[in-house]
Amino acid sequence: MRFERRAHPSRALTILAPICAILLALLLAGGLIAIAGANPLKAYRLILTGAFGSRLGLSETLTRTTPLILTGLAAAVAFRARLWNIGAEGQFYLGALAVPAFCMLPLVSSLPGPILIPLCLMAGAVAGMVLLLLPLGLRLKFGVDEVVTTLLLNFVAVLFVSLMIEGPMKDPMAFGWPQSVPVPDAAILPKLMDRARLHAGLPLALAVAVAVWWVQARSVFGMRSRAVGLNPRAAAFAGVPLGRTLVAVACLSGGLAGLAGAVEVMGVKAYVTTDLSPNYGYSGIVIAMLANLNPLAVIAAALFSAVMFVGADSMSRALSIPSYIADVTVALSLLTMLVAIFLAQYRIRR
Amino acid sequence: AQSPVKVAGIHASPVENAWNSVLHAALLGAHEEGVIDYTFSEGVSGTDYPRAMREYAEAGNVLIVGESYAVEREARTVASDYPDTAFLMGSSGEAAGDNFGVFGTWNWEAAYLAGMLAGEMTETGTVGSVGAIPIPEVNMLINGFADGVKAVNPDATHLVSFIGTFFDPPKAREAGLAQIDSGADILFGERIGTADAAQERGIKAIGSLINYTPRYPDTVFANAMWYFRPLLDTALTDAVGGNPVGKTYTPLSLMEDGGNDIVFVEGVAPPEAVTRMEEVRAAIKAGEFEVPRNFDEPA
Amino acid sequence: MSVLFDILASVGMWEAVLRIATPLILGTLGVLLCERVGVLNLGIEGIMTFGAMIGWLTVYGGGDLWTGLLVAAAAGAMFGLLHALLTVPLGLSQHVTGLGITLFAASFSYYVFRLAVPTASSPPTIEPFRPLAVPFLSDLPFLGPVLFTQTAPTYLALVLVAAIAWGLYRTPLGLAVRMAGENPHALDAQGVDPILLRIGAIMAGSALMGMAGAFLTTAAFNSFFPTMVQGRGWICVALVVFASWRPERALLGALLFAFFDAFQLRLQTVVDGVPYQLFLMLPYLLSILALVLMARRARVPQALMQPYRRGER
Amino acid sequence: MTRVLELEGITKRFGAVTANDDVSLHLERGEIVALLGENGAGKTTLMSILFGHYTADSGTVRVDGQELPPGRSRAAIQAGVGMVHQHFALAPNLTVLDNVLTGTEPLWKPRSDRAGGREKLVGLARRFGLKVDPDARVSDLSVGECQRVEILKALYNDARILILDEPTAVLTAQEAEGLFATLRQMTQRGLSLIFISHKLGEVMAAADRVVVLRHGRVVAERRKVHTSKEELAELMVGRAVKRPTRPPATPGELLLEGVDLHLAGKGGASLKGASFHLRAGETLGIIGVSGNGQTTLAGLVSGLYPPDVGKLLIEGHRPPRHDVPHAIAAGIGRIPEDRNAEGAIGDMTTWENVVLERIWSPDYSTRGLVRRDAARATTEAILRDYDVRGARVDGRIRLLSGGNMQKLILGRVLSADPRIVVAAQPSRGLDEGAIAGVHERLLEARSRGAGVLLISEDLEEVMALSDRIMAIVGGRLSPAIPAERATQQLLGLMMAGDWSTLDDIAAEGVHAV
Ligand SMILES: Nc1ncnc2c1ncn2[C@@H]1O[C@H](COP(=O)(O)OP(=O)(O)OP(=O)(O)O)[C@@H](O)[C@H]1O
Ligand SMILES: Nc1ncnc2c1ncn2[C@@H]1O[C@H](COP(=O)(O)OP(=O)(O)OP(=O)(O)O)[C@@H](O)[C@H]1O
Ligand SMILES: [Mg+2]
Ligand SMILES: [Mg+2]
Repeated sequence: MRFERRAHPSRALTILAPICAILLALLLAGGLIAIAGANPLKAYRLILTGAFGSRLGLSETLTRTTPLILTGLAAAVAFRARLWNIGAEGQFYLGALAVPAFCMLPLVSSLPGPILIPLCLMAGAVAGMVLLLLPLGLRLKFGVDEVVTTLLLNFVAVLFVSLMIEGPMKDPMAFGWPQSVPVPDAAILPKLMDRARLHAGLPLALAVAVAVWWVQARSVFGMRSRAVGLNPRAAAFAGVPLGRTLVAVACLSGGLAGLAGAVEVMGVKAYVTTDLSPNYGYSGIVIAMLANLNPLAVIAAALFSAVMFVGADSMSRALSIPSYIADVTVALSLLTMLVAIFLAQYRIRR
Repeated sequence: AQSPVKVAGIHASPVENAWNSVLHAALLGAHEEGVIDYTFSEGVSGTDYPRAMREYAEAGNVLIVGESYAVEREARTVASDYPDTAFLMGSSGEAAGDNFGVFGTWNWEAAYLAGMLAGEMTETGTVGSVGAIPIPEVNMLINGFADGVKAVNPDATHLVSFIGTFFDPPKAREAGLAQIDSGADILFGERIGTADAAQERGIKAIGSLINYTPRYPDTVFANAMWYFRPLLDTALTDAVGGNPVGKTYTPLSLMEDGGNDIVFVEGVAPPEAVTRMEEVRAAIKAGEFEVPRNFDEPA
Repeated sequence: MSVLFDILASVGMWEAVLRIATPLILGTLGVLLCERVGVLNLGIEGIMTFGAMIGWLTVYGGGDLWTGLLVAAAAGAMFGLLHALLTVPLGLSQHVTGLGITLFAASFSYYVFRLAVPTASSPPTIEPFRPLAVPFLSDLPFLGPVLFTQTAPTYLALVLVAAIAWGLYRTPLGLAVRMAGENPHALDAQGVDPILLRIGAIMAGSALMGMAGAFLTTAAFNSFFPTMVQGRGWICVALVVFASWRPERALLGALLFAFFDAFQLRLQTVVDGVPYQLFLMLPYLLSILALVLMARRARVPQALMQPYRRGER
Repeated sequence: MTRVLELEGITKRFGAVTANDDVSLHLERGEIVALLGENGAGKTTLMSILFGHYTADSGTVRVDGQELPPGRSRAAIQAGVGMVHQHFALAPNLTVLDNVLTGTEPLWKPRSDRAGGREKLVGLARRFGLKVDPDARVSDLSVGECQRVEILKALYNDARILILDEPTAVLTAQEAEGLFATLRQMTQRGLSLIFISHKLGEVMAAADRVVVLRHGRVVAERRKVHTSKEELAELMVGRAVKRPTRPPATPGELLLEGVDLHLAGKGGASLKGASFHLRAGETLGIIGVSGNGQTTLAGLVSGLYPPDVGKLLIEGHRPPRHDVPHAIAAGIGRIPEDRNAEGAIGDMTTWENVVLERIWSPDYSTRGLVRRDAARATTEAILRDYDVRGARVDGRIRLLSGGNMQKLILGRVLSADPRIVVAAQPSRGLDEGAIAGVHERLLEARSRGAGVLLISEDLEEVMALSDRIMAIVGGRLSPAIPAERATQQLLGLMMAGDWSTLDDIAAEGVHAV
């Protein structure tokens, strides 16, 4: 048996395959739910209503989609250029930490919101960039594989956050609990609904996704970064400056991951703790791949992942089954989805 | 009898974590007695915590028990959005509104008593404490232990390690072993895992929050127990009775009110040490002695 | 200074090094086997979690310790098979599949654990592996207690290092494994199916990862709880690079890392005023430094992360 | 004679392409059969089926009368079939011995017999005159040595039938000659050979019998003694092909001058003081045994890396920076040595491949944005003017055949009207028809007044196209000789580094101009 790439993947398959994947994932998860003694059919209904069925569910789903779009984009732009940035998690944290840190500077916190908010977002993006430029520098200078360094730096970043929020950035009003000083109210992103967490980060993330898509598809930089990823030797022959292009890619990727952290802290939590991210950075990688590295598809993939998680999480509470089922369902659907996307592109031959 | 009250628990850690297990056990106990109808979520990260609160509130729970340490601000926002639901949260902050009550984990008195035993028992003159993260409640506990030791043995050395996380028993164990290597012969295990090190090296250990003696029969000879049931019952009565829950329930953690106490194995500590400790214990219960409260990070 | 010396001269410190190193040795060997046939396996973190859970659960349910280890290895191999099927015949992105498996295996472990042990208010325990003194050798001064009073799986890990080194460099199978990671086309041209070989090696490597996890719950500790693997799997991925994909250096790397870890725990007890996070960062930063120093000499398997599809160009 | 091998009715389809269409072929003991055909004719596919690498849709393979199970390389090897692949199947990080031993012993043996293996390998190497160091790492070997390792691999498996897929594509003339001498010797020891080649000269020199494939079918079979180069070329392409001839040169002003260039090798050999000059309207051919610095020289002139010492003057000036965009802007057109690895990005579209190296120019981008319409228009013109088949403007070029890929690259380079053309191995691996096309284009550029720097290991090509010829040896360039004086022997001496007679010839050349 072997697989042969389809010259022209059919449209029907491209749509049908992911649907089959979701169904299969739900079927598998249903089995696990049944083992826990609950009714899978009821569980399916609860997943749907949990994610969409109420104002709360909908707003929570979209709130969770927001950072996932940005980390998904971070991975997508890096992977396009074959820059294996597994460090979005750490970049997310540094980006988040940069916001209160920036606001601690003298005079900054007295700025009005319309000025302060963009500055804070930028601070987050820059922090993320810096954390990715370091491993990139090691790769360019010493040839150190960035898969490993970015992975390890995630731990360093979280420990650094921990160091800061127990040290110089510790919130004196937080009763000694390790958390950063809060972001000033002026820098908090406006809420989109009252009595819910949904915030202006969502439209921002959507706009960023469109912008990234446009840059990737239309700009010289986008073309060069793709060339570097697909065939670095040929790119060099065509005069694409490898180092500079990768640096730019790293700035964009790290910047997006950092931005995700900044948006999360400015939109949802207002201060930084070491459990700010439930693996947003790692999930971003899978989301990027589900989206086939297409920035617009990242939106859909992020939404999908959020729906699965919020729905399954709420279902687990409603049915009193272990809440870990939410992560199981998301992971299952990611795996089946990967296979489905593959099968839509290949045909099986004997 | 009346039908059970709907109560939800939201645990940031898995319910194995000692602190959560105290809440969880109390809640399960009440559930089995038919007092409450208990559902829970565990391992809920900071990001998901407010959603869990909202969902349980919308599901009609009368009382929601949990911990708002990592989400103080958001938890209070949620409570204000759901005024008809009562919240009882482990918190280092103040109560808020009519429906957001808080409690602290104050078993430092029991730790002080355990420290008195340890101070008299140590042969090397060195004891150790393994803690999670230096937050006030943990500091207070470890300081309480250290003060107890110093009270009977002013020359004793007290080693402190923090493992940087709330739940990593093997790490706590390694930290304990490191302290033993540095001369400690009694360990105070603010974190689970510490006693494993003591057991392995054949020295004694002291537990915190729950009774570790059955688990380490020859190792853990004393425990600084903390009891949640008094807190739960009081808050439940308030919530059902329509009284505002928005107050501080911490005093119910005091030894005076049966919220914490020492549990120890007879015949391990020298009798005179036990006698001296029992005197202090009685004094605390009678309100005649106050164990110093020190929230600063132990040096 | 003398404080540092005391730490370095203490038997307990070095004994801890070997103990902390054991899961890293097993995990690193596991990653090494996978990468030697050309496949990155970021599933390790999840596979270790599952191994830790299922190994423990087996013993808790009445199995003996070795059965627990074996079940963990078998479970690891099954996840390895999943990873292999997705990355080898299908040739899906290895990073993503690996991360997907980590997400899945970890959450699945917690779910199964919670179903199996529903109402644990203090973590239920098992009777773990006890240190096993090797006759005579354990009486040696210093070395005796450090090297020869470890638990049985630690000895097993050390034996495996030698066995895998032998296997890789001295047997036809090992040569084929190396070739699969260097140039699968060449292997195919010599009549050995690289697909099967890759699948097999990934399963074997993942079995080791499962055992690495089980060590945590059956030897290093005596109960299971969520998030207990704590990034040890990722460390293994780094150690393989540090080790230049060689088993004997993997041992060295694991020991070095464990040394930092054991050392920083002890240093914390004697050095005041330095935030503990700095100590905790130390092993990661030193790993990165080591990677920088080793990078030029490291010989990456040429086909690492390159899917092999017969007859595709 | 006995038939050792018979292929019968082999058909193989890849999607819509029929790579082999009812092909039958046989081989006698001790015979050398040359398999000939255009790029994409189906030669490699046929041999892969014989070797069990692909499974045929229909047809059978018989070795010594025994049918081979389809799709099992192992079985083919055991039956005594050995294959040397078009693209080497070697692991650069492993030693020669490792590469040879892989897969030769039962996998589950607890210990491999390396000593025995080494002995056998050394014995074979001696017997067949294929000298290699068993402990050398393959990455340290030259292409010629890799080729030998590949053959030894097959011999080590006791191959009695050896298949060589374009074995000389990357060898120099001398190396190729040596190889064929070895192959001859092998047939005397009872081996039977099939080799694939595009070089008619060597086919005529080495083969006993020639089989020609076109579009997947056998179109002809000739005994060597009954045919000629011209006939074979025509059979292959289906029409008469003739390589173009070079009209006399009219050299103009000085375009390119390298002065004492030194450059530490970038993955290849170093330059150690190379000097040359190139005038408008002439072709300067540079010959040499691979590994003497031609790749480095081509890279330097192409703008990939600046010299460590010395200077490169373009029309008498040094460009402000030595990089690719400045080289292109200064009028240098570059045909890369390896078209798939350097010349094209298979998963990008045709138009992207065409404009990538000029994307900085205002023709193709404004304010950082790509001018897609302009790029597409240029591409369309190239596809039309250069007769690139099988490519769509918006399609990926992954599936383009070698000849068409080269046409695309030529189009990309020449349509910009470069003053200087650097052509590195421009016809490597191409079939007769495609080569003629490439040569025509290069001559056209020259007559238009461009200077062509031709770096090639193919002597025939260099002699046919160049006005002057230099040899590169150990990073230095010999004095140039006029093409009229070039003979195989003289060029051989030059490449061997014997330049004693050249100065006189060069001096004559000056008088002649
Ligand atoms: N793996 C493959 N998948 C799809 N098509 C293929 C594959 N391999 C070969 N082909 C097709 O088979 C045909 C014959 O290819 P093959 O490689 O056998 O040609 P060839 O005669 O060896 O050419 P060359 O002289 O350039 O090496 C080509 O047209 C090509 O389209
Ligand atoms: N995988 C494939 N699927 C479909 N068609 C293919 C595939 N690979 C090649 N082709 C087609 O095969 C034909 C010849 O391709 P092939 O690679 O054999 O050329 P080539 O001249 O041998 O290249 P090279 O010079 O690199 O050896 C072209 O028409 C090309 O489009
Ligand atoms: Mg071919
Ligand atoms: Mg070819």
